[in-house]
Amino acid sequence: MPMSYYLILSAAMFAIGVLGVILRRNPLVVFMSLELMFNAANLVFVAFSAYHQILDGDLFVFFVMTTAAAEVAVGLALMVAIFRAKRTIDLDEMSMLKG
Amino acid sequence: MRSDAMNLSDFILTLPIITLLVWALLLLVVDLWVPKGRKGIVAALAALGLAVTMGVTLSQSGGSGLAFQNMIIVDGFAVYLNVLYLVSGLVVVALSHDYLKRMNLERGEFYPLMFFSIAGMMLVTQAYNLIMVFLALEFLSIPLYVLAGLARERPESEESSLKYFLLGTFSSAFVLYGIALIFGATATTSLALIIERVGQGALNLPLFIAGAALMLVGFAFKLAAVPFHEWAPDVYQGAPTPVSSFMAVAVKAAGVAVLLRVFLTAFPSLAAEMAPLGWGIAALTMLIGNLLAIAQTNLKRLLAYSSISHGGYLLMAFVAYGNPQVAGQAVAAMLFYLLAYTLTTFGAWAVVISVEQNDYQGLELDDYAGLGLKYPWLGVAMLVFMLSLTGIPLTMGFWGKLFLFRATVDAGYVELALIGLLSSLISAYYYLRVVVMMFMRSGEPRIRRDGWLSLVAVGSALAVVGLSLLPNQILQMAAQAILSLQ
Amino acid sequence: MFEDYLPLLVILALAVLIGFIVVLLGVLFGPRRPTPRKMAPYESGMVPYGPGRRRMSVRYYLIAVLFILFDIEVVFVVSWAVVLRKLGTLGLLGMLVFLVVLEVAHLYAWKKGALEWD
Amino acid sequence: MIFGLHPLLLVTFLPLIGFFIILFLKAEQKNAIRWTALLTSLATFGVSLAMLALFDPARGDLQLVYRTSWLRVGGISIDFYLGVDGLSILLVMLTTFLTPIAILSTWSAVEERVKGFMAFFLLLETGMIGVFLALDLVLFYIFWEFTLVPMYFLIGVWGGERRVYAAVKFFLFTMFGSLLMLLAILVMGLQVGSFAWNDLLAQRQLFAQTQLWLFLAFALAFAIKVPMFPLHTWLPDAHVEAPTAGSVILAGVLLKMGGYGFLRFNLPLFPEASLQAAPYMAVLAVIGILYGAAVSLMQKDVKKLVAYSSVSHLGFVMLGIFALTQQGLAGGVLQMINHGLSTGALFLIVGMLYERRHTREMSAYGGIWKVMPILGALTLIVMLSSAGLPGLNGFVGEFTILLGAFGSQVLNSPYFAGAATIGVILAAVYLLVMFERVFLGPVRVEANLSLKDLNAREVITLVPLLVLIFWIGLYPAPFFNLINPSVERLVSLVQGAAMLAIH
Amino acid sequence: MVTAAQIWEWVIKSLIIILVLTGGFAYVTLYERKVLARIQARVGPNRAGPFGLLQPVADGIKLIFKEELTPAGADKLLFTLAPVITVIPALVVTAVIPWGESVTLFGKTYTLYLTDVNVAILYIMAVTSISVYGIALAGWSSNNKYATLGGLRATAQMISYELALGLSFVGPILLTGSMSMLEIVRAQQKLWFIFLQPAGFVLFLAASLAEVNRAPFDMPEAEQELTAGYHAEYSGMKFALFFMAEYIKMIAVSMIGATLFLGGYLSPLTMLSGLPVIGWLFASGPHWLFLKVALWLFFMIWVRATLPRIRYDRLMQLGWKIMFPLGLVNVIVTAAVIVLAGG
Repeated sequence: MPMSYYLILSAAMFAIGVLGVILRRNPLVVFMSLELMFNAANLVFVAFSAYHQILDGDLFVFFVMTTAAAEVAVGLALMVAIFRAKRTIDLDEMSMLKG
Repeated sequence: MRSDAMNLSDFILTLPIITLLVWALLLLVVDLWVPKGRKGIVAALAALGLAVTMGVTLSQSGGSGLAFQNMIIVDGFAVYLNVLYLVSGLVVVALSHDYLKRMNLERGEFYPLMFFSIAGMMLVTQAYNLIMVFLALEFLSIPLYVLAGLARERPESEESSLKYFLLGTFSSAFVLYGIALIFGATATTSLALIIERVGQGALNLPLFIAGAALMLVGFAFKLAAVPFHEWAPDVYQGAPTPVSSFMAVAVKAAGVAVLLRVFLTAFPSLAAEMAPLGWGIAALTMLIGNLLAIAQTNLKRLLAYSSISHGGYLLMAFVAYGNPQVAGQAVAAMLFYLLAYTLTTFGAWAVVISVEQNDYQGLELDDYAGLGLKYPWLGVAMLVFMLSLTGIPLTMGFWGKLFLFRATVDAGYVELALIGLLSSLISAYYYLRVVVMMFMRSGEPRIRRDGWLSLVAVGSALAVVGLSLLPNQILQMAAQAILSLQ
Repeated sequence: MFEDYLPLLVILALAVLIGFIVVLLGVLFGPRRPTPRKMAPYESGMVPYGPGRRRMSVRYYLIAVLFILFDIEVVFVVSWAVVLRKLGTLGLLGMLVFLVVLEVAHLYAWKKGALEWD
Repeated sequence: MIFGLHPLLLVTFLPLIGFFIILFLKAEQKNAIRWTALLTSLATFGVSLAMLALFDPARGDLQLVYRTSWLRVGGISIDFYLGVDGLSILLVMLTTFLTPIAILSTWSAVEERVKGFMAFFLLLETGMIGVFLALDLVLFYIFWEFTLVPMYFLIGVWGGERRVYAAVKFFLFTMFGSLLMLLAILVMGLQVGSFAWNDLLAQRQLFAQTQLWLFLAFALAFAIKVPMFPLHTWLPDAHVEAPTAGSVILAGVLLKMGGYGFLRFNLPLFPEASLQAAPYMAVLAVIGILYGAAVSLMQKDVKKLVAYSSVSHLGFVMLGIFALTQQGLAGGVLQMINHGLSTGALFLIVGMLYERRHTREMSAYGGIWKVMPILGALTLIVMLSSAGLPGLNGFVGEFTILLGAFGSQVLNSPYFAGAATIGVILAAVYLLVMFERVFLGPVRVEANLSLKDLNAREVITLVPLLVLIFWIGLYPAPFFNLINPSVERLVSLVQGAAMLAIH
Repeated sequence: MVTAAQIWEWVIKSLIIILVLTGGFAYVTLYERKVLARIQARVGPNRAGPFGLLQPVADGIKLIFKEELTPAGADKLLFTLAPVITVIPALVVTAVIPWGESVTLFGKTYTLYLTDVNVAILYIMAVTSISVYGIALAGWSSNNKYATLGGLRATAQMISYELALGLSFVGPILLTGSMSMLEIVRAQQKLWFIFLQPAGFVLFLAASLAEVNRAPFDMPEAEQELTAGYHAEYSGMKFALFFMAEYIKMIAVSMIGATLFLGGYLSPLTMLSGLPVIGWLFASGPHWLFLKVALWLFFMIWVRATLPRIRYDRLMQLGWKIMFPLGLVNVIVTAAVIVLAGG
C-alpha cells in the first residue's frame, strides 16, 4: 500500500481526535480522543518505520504506549476523584475557575 | 544491536539526573516512615537532594558530551538551565514547606513528584533525540498534573488538575504527531542526524515543515502562548500556590529550553517558514496576555496572565532564531531573561503565598490594600517584583527585556519589538495596580509569617536589584551557555 | 511476516461467527413469554431494592489504575526477555534498575495501603 | 577629583549614601531622617559647586568625562559614561540646588511616613542628576526611566485626594514615550555598534535614512515629559495631586529632562529631521504657550493655575529650542533654569498657603498681604519673575527666546514670536489676577485673620531662590557664558546639516 | 502472496481448533462432573448414553430451548454482546499453540499448527485480556447488584493476576530467547521448563486458576454470596456462551501451561518411539499435548474439589503482595543465571 494511505488515515484519526477534544464535553470522551491522537502518531511511526526499513519507529511506539498508560492512570484517577466529589465530570459543569 | 550499548561515561554524564531520581525514590520511601508531625525532615531532605544534585550539575560546567547513543547531550546550555531548575526546586521547597503544613496538604508524594518533574525538565533540556524530547516532556508534565490536584478537598484544585491534564496531553499529542512526521520525513529522530539529512536534502520537505509546525504548536501549548493559553490562568488559580509558582517558572523555562534545543539544533533551515508563525504567536501572546491580565482581580490569575505575556517576550526573541548573526544573542537574551523572570516571579509568588490565608482566601487584589504600609519589607519586595516584571531599570527585568528587545531589533523585527514595548506599557498598568493597592490604599492585610517565605521574598528582591547592577557576569554565563547550542 | 498473522484473522472471523450463531440459536428456538416478575432483577427472591448499578468502592479504580501501570511494565520485561542474551550483563543491570524502580513504586503503594482490601 | 573620586560619580551617587543611611534609621526617628536627607542634599550641592569650579566654561565640548565599560551585549558595549557640558551643567546645578530647598519645605508638611518620603526623594535626585549626566543612551534611558518610580510614589503616597489616578497617569504617560525611545535607542545603537552619544553623533549617517522615525520616537518621549501640547494632560493632575516638594521637583527639574533631551539628543543626532520638524514643533510650542495661558486664566485653584502656567512657560522653552538659533537655544536653556526657580518658588508658596489653610481655592483667600506681609512681598517678586518683568530672570529668558524666534531662518516667520508675545501678556494677566485675588483687598474669610506669617525655615527656603531670580535678572552674563559655547557647537552642527540638506 | 489453498488450509485448521475446543468444552463439563462425583464418592451423570456420555448433548439441547430473559433496566445491546465478547477470546487464544511439528498427508506436508507468529506470547496476553471486557460488561449491563459486584470483582481479580501471569511467561521466554510457541516447545527438547522454572510454573498455575475464575479463586461467581456473579441474569444460550467460555478457557490455559512448562506436544519417552506397532505412541505429537492437557484439567478439578475458596481480600493480597513480587524475583534470578552462565 502506498504511504499516502497510512498518512491520510492517520491524519484523519488525528483530526477526529482534535475535534473530539475541542467539541466534546465529557472528559472520558475527550480522553479517548486524546488516545486517538496518540495512536494516529503511532500509526505514522509504524508506517514510516516499515517504509524506511528501520526499527526506530516501532520502538518509539512502545514508549508512546507506556507514556499513554501513565497518562491514563493519572487521568482516570483524576476523573474518579472529581466524579466522587461532584457526581458529574461534565466539563461544562467545571465553573469554579472563572475563565 | 549497537556494540557500544552503554558505558561508564554515559552514567557520569547523566549523573545529575540519576542523582535526582535516586534521591526522589529514597524520599518516597523515607517519607513512609516519617511521622505526620515531623514532615520537616522530608522537606529538609528534599532540599539537601536538590543541593547535592546542584553540586553534581555544577561539576559538569564547562564540560560537554553525548551519552546513551546520542540520546542525551551535556553542554553549557543544559548546565545553565539545569541549575535554574534546581534553584527553582529549592525555592519551591522553601515556599511549600509551611504552606503544605497549614493547608494540611503534607503528602509524601509532593517532593518526589517535584523531583520527577525537575528530572523531566533536565532531560528535556538535554534531549538530543526527539524520542527523548517527547518522553522527557511527558516525564515533566505527568507529575505536575498530580501536583496541580494535590489539594483534593478543593474542587478547584481538581478541576485545575483535570484541565491541565487534558490540555497538557493535548499538546503532547501535537508534539508527538510532529515528531512522527519528522521521523517520516527524515527517517531519524536524532537531532544531529536530522540536520545532517536536511543538509543532504534527503528528506520530504512538506512533511518536515508540517512536523516542525506541529511541534511548535505543541511547545506553544506548554509555554501557554496565545492562542493556546487558556489553561494557564485556571490551572494556576486552582493549583496549590507553590505548585503554581513552580509551573509559572520552571515549566516555562523548560518549554523555552526544549524549543531552543530542538529548533536551533535540528530546524535552523526552517527559520524562514517558522518565522511568521512564531511572529504571530509572540505578538498575540504579549498583547493578549497583558490585556487579559488587566481585568484580573485574583492575584494568582493576574500572575498567570503575566506569565503568559512573559512567555510572549521570550518567544519574541525566538522568532530570530534562524538568523545566524543574531541567534546567539537571542538565545543568550532568553537565558538571561529566564533567570530574571525566575527570580522575580518566585519572589512575587512568595508574597502571594504569604498573603494567602489558610482557607484559600486572601488572593484578591483588595486583600493587598495597605500591605506595603503595614509590612514594608514584604511590600517593598513585591514592589521590586512588580517593577522588574514591568521592566523598569535597576531591576533584572529591565535588563532581560532590554536584551530581548535588542535581539529582536537586531534581527530586523522592529514592529514586533514595538508590539512588545507597547504591551509592556499595558502590563505596567496592572502591575502598578498591585503597587497602588499595597502603598496607596489603606487596609488591614493579614499575612502568614514564615521565615522561609520571607527569605525567598526578600532574597529574591535583593537579587533582582543587586544582580541588575552587574548584569555582565550573568550575560557572560548565558553567552557561554549557548556556545554549544549552535 | 504478514502472512503469519492472516490465519489469526481467519480464526477470529470464525469465532465471531460462531459466537453470534449461538446467540441466534437461543433467539430462534427459545420461547419468549416475559412477565414483569420475570423481568425484575434477581435478588434472591426478594423484591428488588434500590438501583442496580451502584457506586463501587474506590478500591476498584485504584486497582485498575495500578494494573495499567504495572502491566505496561510487563510489556517491557517481555520484550527484554527475548533479547537478554544479546544484551548481556548491561542488559541485566538495566532491567535490574528498572525493576528496582518498579518495586519502589510497588512498595510505596503497598505501604500507603493501596493494596489493602477492607 | 574630589576625595579621590570622580566629581560626576560623586555628584550622582552621593544622594544614594543618604538613601542607605535613611534605610537603616528607624521610621520613628523623623528628625534624624529629615536632617540626613537635608545634609546629604546639601553635600551634593556642595559637590556640584566643586564640579562647577572644575568646569571650563570656555569649552563647548564634553568635560569631566567619566567612561568605563559596563557590560557588553553581543559585541556592543554599554558604557558607564558620564560627562557634562554647557547644556547640562546648569540643569545639574538646578537639581542639586532645588533638592535641599524642596526637602526643607517638607519639614512640617510631611508628617507621615517621613522615612519613605525622604528615601524616595534622594533616589529621585540621583536619577535626575544621572539623566543630565549620562552620555550612553542606555544609561540615559535607565536614569530616565528610573526617575519614574520615586516620583510615582511621591505623588501616589503623599499626594492629594486623586493621587492614585494622577500617579498612574504620570507613570503610564511617561513610560509610553520612553518605551518608544528605547526602541529608537536600540535601532540606532545596533546600526552604529555603540550606544555612546559621541559615537552615535560621529556616525549618524548610518541611521540618517530612518532619522525621521527616530526623531519622532525620541521627541514623543521628551514632548510628553516637557510637556508639549497636546501631550500635557498628565501634568495638571500630577502637579495638583503631588505634595509641595514633589511639585517643586516636578516643575523644577523633571520637566526639564524633556527639554534637555531635545537639546542633547534630538537636535544633534537627527539634525535634518529636526529642521524638518522644527516648524511643527514650534507650532505646537506656540499652541502650548497660548493654551496654557488661557487655561491658567480660568483656574480657581492656585496650584492648577501654576501647573498650567508651566505648560505655557515650557512652550517658550520649546519655541526657543526649535528656533534653532544661537539665541533661541541659549534662551531656552536659561529659561528652563528660570522656570525651575520661579515656578518652584510658586509651588513652595502655594504649599505654604495650603499648609495653613488646607485649601487651594483662590476664593478662600484674599487680603493675605495684611496678615502675612513677608509672604506677600516674596510672592510678589516671584510672581513678577514668572510674568517676565524686566530686571528679573524670567524677562531675560523669554526675551532671548523671542529674539531667537524672530531671527530664526528655520521658522522663517515672525508670527511664532508674535503669538508667543501674546503669551507673555496673558501670563502677566493671570498671575496678577491670582495675586490680586489671594493677597490684595480685604480679608474676606475669617479663618485667614489668624494666619501666621512665614517662619524662619520657610524664609530660608525661599530666599536662595530669590537671590538667583535677581542675579539672573540683573547679571545673566555668567550663565550665558556657561551655556553659549555648547550652544554654538550645537547650532553649527544643525546648520551644517541644513547646508547639507540644501546642497 | 496468499493462495486460495493456503486460505482453505487456514479455514480448515481454524475449524478444527474451534471444533476441538467446543467438543472439548462439552466433555470437560462431563469430565468435571464425573471426577467430582468420584472424589466425593458419588457416581455422577450416567443416564444419558453409556456412562452418561450424551449428557453434554442433552444439556446443550435443553439450553437452546430455554427462555432467555433480559432484565428490565438492562442495557440490551451490551447485555447481548457481553457473552459473545467473552467467548471469542477463549476460542481464538489457542490459535498460536502448536499441536506438533508436521504430518504428511496425501503426499503433502502440513504443519500441525495454525500459525507460528513470533509474538505468540504477546498475542496470548492480549487476547486473554479482552475477555475481561465481556465479564465487566455483563456485570454492568445486567442492572443487578450481584451481577455488577460480580463483574467488578471478576475484573479486579483478573487484572490483578494478569500481572503475575505475564511475569510467569517471562521465564520460558528468557530460556528460549523467543516468544514463538513453537520455539519454546523446541527449546524443551532436552528438559521441560517445569524443572528449570519451578517457581514460574507455580506462579502460572495459580495465576491461571485465577484468570479463569476456578476454585479456589472462583470468588466472582461465588454461589453463596453472589448467586453466580456476573452471569446471574443470564439464561439460555447466552448463559451457555459464558459457560462455554469458561470451560474453553480452562482448556486453553491448560494448553498454554502444558506448552510453556511441560514440553507441549513433546514426548518424554522418545527413546521408546522406535518400538514396533506402539512406537508412535511414544513419539511427539498431538496426543501428548492432549494427555498433558487432560492431566492439567484433572488437576484443576481436583483442586476445586479439595481446596476451600479464598476470602476476597486475601485473594487480592495474594496477587499483589506475594505473586507479583515473586514473579519479579523469578525473572531477575532466571535472567541472572542465564547471563552469568554465559547464555
